[in-house]
Amino acid sequence: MVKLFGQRVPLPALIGLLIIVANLLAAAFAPWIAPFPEADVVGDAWAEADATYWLGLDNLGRDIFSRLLYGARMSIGLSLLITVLSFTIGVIGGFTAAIGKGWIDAALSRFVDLILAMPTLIFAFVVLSVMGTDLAVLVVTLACLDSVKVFRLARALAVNIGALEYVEVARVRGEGLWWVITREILPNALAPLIAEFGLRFTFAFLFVAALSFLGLGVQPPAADWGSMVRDYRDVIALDSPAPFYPAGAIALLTIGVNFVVDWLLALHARGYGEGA
Amino acid sequence: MTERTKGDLVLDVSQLRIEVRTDAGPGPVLVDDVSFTLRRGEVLGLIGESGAGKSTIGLAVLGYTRANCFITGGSLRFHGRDIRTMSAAERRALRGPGVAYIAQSAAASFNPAHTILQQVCEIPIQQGLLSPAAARSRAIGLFRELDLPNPEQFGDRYPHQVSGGQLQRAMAAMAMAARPDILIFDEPTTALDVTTQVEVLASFRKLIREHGTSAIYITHDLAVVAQIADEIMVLRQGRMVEHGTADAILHHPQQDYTRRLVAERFEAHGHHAQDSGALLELRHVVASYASLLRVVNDVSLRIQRGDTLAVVGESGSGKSSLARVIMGLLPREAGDIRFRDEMLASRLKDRTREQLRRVQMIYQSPDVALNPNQTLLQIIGRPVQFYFRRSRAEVRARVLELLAMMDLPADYIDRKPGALSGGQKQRVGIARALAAEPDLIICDEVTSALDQLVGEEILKLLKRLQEELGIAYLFITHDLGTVKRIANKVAVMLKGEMVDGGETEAVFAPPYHPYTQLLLSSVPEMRSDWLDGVLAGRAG
Amino acid sequence: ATEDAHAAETPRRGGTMRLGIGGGSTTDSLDPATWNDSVGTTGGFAFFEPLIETGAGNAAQPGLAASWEAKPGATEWVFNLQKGVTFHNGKTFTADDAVYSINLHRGKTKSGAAGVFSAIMDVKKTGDNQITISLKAADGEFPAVLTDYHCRMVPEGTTDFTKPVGTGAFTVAGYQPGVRVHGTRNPNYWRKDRGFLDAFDLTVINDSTARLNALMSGQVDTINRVDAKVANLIKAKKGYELVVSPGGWHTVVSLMQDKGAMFENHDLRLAMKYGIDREQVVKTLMGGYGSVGFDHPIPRGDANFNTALKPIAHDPDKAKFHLKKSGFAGTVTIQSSDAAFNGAVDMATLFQGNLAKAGLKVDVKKEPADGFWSNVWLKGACVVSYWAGRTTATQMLDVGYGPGAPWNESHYQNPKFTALLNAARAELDAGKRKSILFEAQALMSDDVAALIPAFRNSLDAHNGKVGGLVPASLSDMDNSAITVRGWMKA
Amino acid sequence: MLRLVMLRLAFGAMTVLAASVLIFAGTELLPGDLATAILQNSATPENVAEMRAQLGLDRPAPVRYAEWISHAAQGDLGISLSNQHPVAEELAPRLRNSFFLAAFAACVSVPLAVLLGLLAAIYQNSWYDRAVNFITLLTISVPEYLVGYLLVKYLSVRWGLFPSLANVAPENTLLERLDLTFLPMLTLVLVVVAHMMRMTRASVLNIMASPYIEMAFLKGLTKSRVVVRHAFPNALAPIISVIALNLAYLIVGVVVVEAVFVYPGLGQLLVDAVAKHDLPVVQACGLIFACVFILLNLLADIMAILSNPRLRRAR
Ligand SMILES: Nc1ncnc2c1ncn2[C@@H]1O[C@H](COP(=O)(O)OP(=O)(O)OP(=O)(O)O)[C@@H](O)[C@H]1O
Ligand SMILES: Nc1ncnc2c1ncn2[C@@H]1O[C@H](COP(=O)(O)OP(=O)(O)OP(=O)(O)O)[C@@H](O)[C@H]1O
Ligand SMILES: [Mg+2]
Ligand SMILES: [Mg+2]
Repeated sequence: MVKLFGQRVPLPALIGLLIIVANLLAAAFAPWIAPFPEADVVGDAWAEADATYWLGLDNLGRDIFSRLLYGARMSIGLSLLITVLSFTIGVIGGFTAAIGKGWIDAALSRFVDLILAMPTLIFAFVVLSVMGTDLAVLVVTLACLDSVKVFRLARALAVNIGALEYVEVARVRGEGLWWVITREILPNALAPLIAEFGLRFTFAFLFVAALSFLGLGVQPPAADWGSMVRDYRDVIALDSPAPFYPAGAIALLTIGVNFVVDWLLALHARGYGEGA
Repeated sequence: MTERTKGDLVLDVSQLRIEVRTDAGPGPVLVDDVSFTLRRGEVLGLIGESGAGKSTIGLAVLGYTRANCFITGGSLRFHGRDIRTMSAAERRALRGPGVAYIAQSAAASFNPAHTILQQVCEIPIQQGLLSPAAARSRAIGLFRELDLPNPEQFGDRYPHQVSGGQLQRAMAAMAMAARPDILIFDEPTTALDVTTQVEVLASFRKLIREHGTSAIYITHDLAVVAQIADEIMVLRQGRMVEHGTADAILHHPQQDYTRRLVAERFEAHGHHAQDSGALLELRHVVASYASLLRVVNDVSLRIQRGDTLAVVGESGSGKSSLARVIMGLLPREAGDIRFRDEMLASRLKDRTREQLRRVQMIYQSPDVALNPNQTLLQIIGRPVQFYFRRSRAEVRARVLELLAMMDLPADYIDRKPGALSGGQKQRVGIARALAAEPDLIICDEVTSALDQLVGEEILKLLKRLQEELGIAYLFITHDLGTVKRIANKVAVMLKGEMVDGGETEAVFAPPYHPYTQLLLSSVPEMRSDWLDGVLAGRAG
Repeated sequence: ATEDAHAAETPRRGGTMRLGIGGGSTTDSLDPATWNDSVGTTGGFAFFEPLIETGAGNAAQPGLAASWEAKPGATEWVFNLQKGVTFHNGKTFTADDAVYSINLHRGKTKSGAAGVFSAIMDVKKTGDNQITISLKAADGEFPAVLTDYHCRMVPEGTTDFTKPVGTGAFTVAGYQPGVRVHGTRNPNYWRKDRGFLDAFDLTVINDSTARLNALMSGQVDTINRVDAKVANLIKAKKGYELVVSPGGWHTVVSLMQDKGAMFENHDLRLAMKYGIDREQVVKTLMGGYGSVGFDHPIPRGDANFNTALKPIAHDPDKAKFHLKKSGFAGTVTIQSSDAAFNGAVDMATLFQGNLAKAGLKVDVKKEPADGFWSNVWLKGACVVSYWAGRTTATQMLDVGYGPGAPWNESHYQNPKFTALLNAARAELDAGKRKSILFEAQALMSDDVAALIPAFRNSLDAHNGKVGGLVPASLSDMDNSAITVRGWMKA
Repeated sequence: MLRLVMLRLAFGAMTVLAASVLIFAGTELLPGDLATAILQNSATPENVAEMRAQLGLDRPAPVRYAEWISHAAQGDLGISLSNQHPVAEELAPRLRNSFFLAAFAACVSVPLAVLLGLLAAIYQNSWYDRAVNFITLLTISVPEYLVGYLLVKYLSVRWGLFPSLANVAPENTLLERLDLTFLPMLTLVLVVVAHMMRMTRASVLNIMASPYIEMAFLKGLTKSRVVVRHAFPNALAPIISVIALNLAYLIVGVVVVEAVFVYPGLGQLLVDAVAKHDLPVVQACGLIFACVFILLNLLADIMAILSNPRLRRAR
């Protein structure tokens, strides 16, 4: 039985953790692990897998395995960046709305409703068409779009927790807003926020992949899993396994993250488990 | 179903043992070596402190255990058949027609999505006992028996549309719908206020007597069980302490624990403060929530140093709201509040830090009043640091001092609230209030979430602190017994207004204010004929 | 599956041909002036006809103009029109219609032909069935200009193209822009040697994988723009045929040659010419279905192609030498977009790798598809684009590299080249023109401010039921005339 | 309750208005202006100025906005720049197609997702539960176009069961339409079922911890009855909102699936219009999308209100 921080870790969560760690390692050490540089043409296009090219070569004759490793770096890094940014914006906004109440809450909530009323993919599509597909633009756009969803969760959590008496105690003591948010509310909202973080992270992943399909994703020659799937899709008809490597990588990481999230959610839910 | 003659053995529980087992391995033993029998028409009272395993036993009789709990020993024979060996289908058939359950909180136990009638008729219809029409007419009959208003239409309402007391009775109707042999009452009146409790209790007793049903009545209030039970079993930490007839337990308790339980009820201690000038004074205070009804209407009162002012009244009468007005959480619309001869601002944020420090509050539910993510050092130390700007070491020393004052071990300082019992948590709440070195502490139902003995300990502690530190209390409660024992002044509230008030002796001595009298007469007394007396008195 | 076998077959009348064509948009319309891609032409050619057609080897062939001749000096051309041809609405085709139709593409117009037609000074009716066109400058190959795919004959006064009327083999039975073009036989069609089908049903399929899938699952009979990656698969598959048309379609990297711009430096241009690997482009991007370019836009199939010219071999050392000589130390940014063509970004990426070996630092900037043609092309210093072939070599050189030509991407300017171009344009003798053009090609190969790395073949595919789909010299689908010239086998 | 619903409706209308402002402002930001977009190659400064005047672009933006929105309210969405068709005519058939596909996918996916979710909740932690969880995770974690291509490869190209092109035409019968749109429908179902199913399961399980569920078990009811009758109705609110979200996605978010199956829906129109700077079309699409989104959210809210007796019937 494996334990982590004094908690017993169920098998799926363990698998999930292993997947995540493996991916993070791959992303961190891609330049050292990868047998070839990510953009170098090392042979014929669509060469089959062999001892040197473990997964074969891609549409330009670049090593698929190496690109997969570099892709981990780009995809994970990008999604992480998007998610971290969207959480920063969303949580600060949500907490401010919940605690500020009154017109701040009303204004922020209505604005968020408005953004939520816009189809995300279309919105991103138009914005990126206008602003260009610079990585920074991509990250900021997606993070902003994502942050409205985080805002809703954060606000709901803060409203619930804010109604609890220990928060009232702090307010009655005369504590400032910053203390109330960082010391009383945030630590208690962390578990659901982390779970949400996992989910949003995987959505960011798929979202970047969908944008890549429309030609607005990551710029070449950088590799990211989403655009790799797109670049390799034509050879599905040829029974080539190439598109399944990046697609599999996306699926694996998504599943890994979800396993861990499920476990975190279960941990969090335990407190409410006892009935009547 | 067997023929209904009084005296048949309906349930025979012997050497019951229930344990917790999780994936991580075996857990604590919840119930150990408990045996009792139940005959037709007999009522067994199960009594014990919170966590004693009362509910666990009651549920086991239904063949039900909560998640991770398992019956690991003994037998439960219902008409001779062991519930433990029944198949899942047999067990389902047992629930409803065999054994039925009435839970503590009807509000939580009724499904908000269906009407009451749908839920009452569900058992007989689903078990295939009655046609929908027959089930409906039986339900209406039960509503009538239980004195519910408009029995014909009552069932068409949703749970949120009826009052708590009515809902509790509706649950009894639901349990009775399939004419069970055994009814399990799991603290069915604890959530009700005293005046309602009397009526509900009377309905239950009538029901049991008229239908000749056997019952297990779970409670932690001896006075309640005295009105209804033939036999009483006292439990502690999953084990039986004492078992005997109601009279024997009430009047000749054998075990020390039982004796203490019984004794608490009769104890009373008064207290007088010397007049030393007003600490807090309210004059014609008015407040309401968001322009809805006035929850505090023209309340005036006065607290002196060393006073304990008890605010009593039924649920929803505005007691907590009054406390919030004093704290500044609910801004007042009119009236003055003076504290140490200074005017207190209406809003929290307009008060000085010093004013905030001098009035502290202790809450009803220690579970939500303590941040589960902070250690006791942080919880108790924060006011010290915040109000007095002490160094880290000084804060720690002060926290240790306070822990000692609360009779809490010093090594608890790094624990989080999750690792404490309810009573201990409440002590931490008190320590946190004391850390600010206040003049006045507002206690909002500080004992009602605790069981009797633990609550008593807390009261004693508060009293001791008052003697040592001269703090004044504003003590909110709906338990008149407590009031008599600890308060020297009383304010009686009804619908936001103060209807009666003054020195405790004066208020609780004739001539009574009519509402005060109603409250007083509703407090159960440890006489098995008390309920009859009250009902007779009210009828007359 | 040999391509020439089809020519021998006799066409059969009847049947419906289902086409899956890439290169359409929801913003398309049936107004010939707006056509800009394969769907517009493949659909439109079924309804409207030109005065002059492009035949095999880019030769000008009679269409609605039965014959023509140049007045001496080649600044005036006379065209004699077919007699007795009627429009779909029953009106007879006359010189008035021809004049009106040509003028639709002149002056203030959105027509894609406006550029080439700007050479026209005047169009006059010189008989019921004769028109005379006068030019601003002599042009020995003017009939080729009239083969421009935008220039279709419509009844005089036509302004509304939602209910199109032409003389073509089909009448419109359904039209949804970007979705579907549906035509049924025109019973009064004047030509007997074509128009075999009862109907055709064209579906717009822009996604290459979806297009292939539609052919494979039998939902369409023929598709254009087969992806080179899967071309061999189709070739090998029983019941399917691949049609390879070496044409004039070629890739370009423009190197802006403005005064003071970095590419004014001839050595830097040379460094890039030698530094890129053209073979690799043909092999990896075109799956071998193409040929290397010589940095001039004349395709191998053209009669005026300079056969003596040697290919520019990939030579990193030579590139390094020229780079050093140029003294250039900065970074070249190649702007590219898949809006240019599928694989444009990949090509830039390949060059990035190639040139790194020669010591030249290159950034690839992927431009958004939206606005690429309006904001990047013709504006950026180093932009990837493409050119479709033109009917004549002179015309090609003129539009792409002529001094002052609006689409001269790299602002190429060389007095020697300008002189050669002017001479070729005015020349009526084919032999002399050829030798002038040879010289122009050789000059470009060394000097032009553009890389023309490769020519791509267009690849069409069809199932066994389609007849008459032959390799064409200009564009895919038998120069977009498949509905008119093809047929369905029994 | 009526008050609540009216309030929601009023708020919905306000959101539509606010969204229209956002859309108008957004399209104003697109690079290049209408005049240059129309003139394309022949855009000289004089031409542009003349065209701007002709189009009324020289008037202030608020005036143009007011005109646009009041026309739109009467169903006049302007004229497409690229082919001069009225935008409304252009949109109508595509909107119908988008709705058809969305409705088809919803009819299959909503009951399926709810059923799978309920079963997963009933057999919590069983093999069935785990398998369904895993499979749905897999379907959401694979890019939707890959799902589409794989379905085409096997169900269409290899086994010839369904057409790979969903090129519906107005003359198709309902049956033909169902056949043509089967694969895109299946792709969409695979994409959205997972989300809805997981939400159903999670909210039902969340409710399963309530005291009234324990009570229901103590009444001797079977697990399936407890889940379906007692837990499900109370879990409806979050499920409905997830369904609404997914329905909205089905209508407005399927550009990629449209491309794969060549389906003439709204998404493709918008993408093309943005590429061609056909601003009237872009604005009209944006407005319609926003309306659909807001309407669905509104419906979800109202249904949630109706499904909750506490809100439906005051005390
Ligand atoms: N599902 C469970 N898993 C583990 N322990 C449990 C579970 N349910 C109850 N317990 C523990 O079993 C003990 C007995 O619980 P039980 O509910 O029977 O007490 P009780 O006497 O009814 O108390 P109360 O008066 O508070 O209702 C308690 O310590 C409780 O924490
Ligand atoms: N935040 C609030 N907003 C609106 N009404 C409220 C709010 N809090 C309490 N009320 C209402 O104000 C009235 C008085 O409530 P209060 O909590 O003061 O009663 P109480 O005497 O403390 O009752 P209990 O004994 O149940 O604690 C009740 O009718 C209650 O429903
Ligand atoms: Mg209990
Ligand atoms: Mg209260």
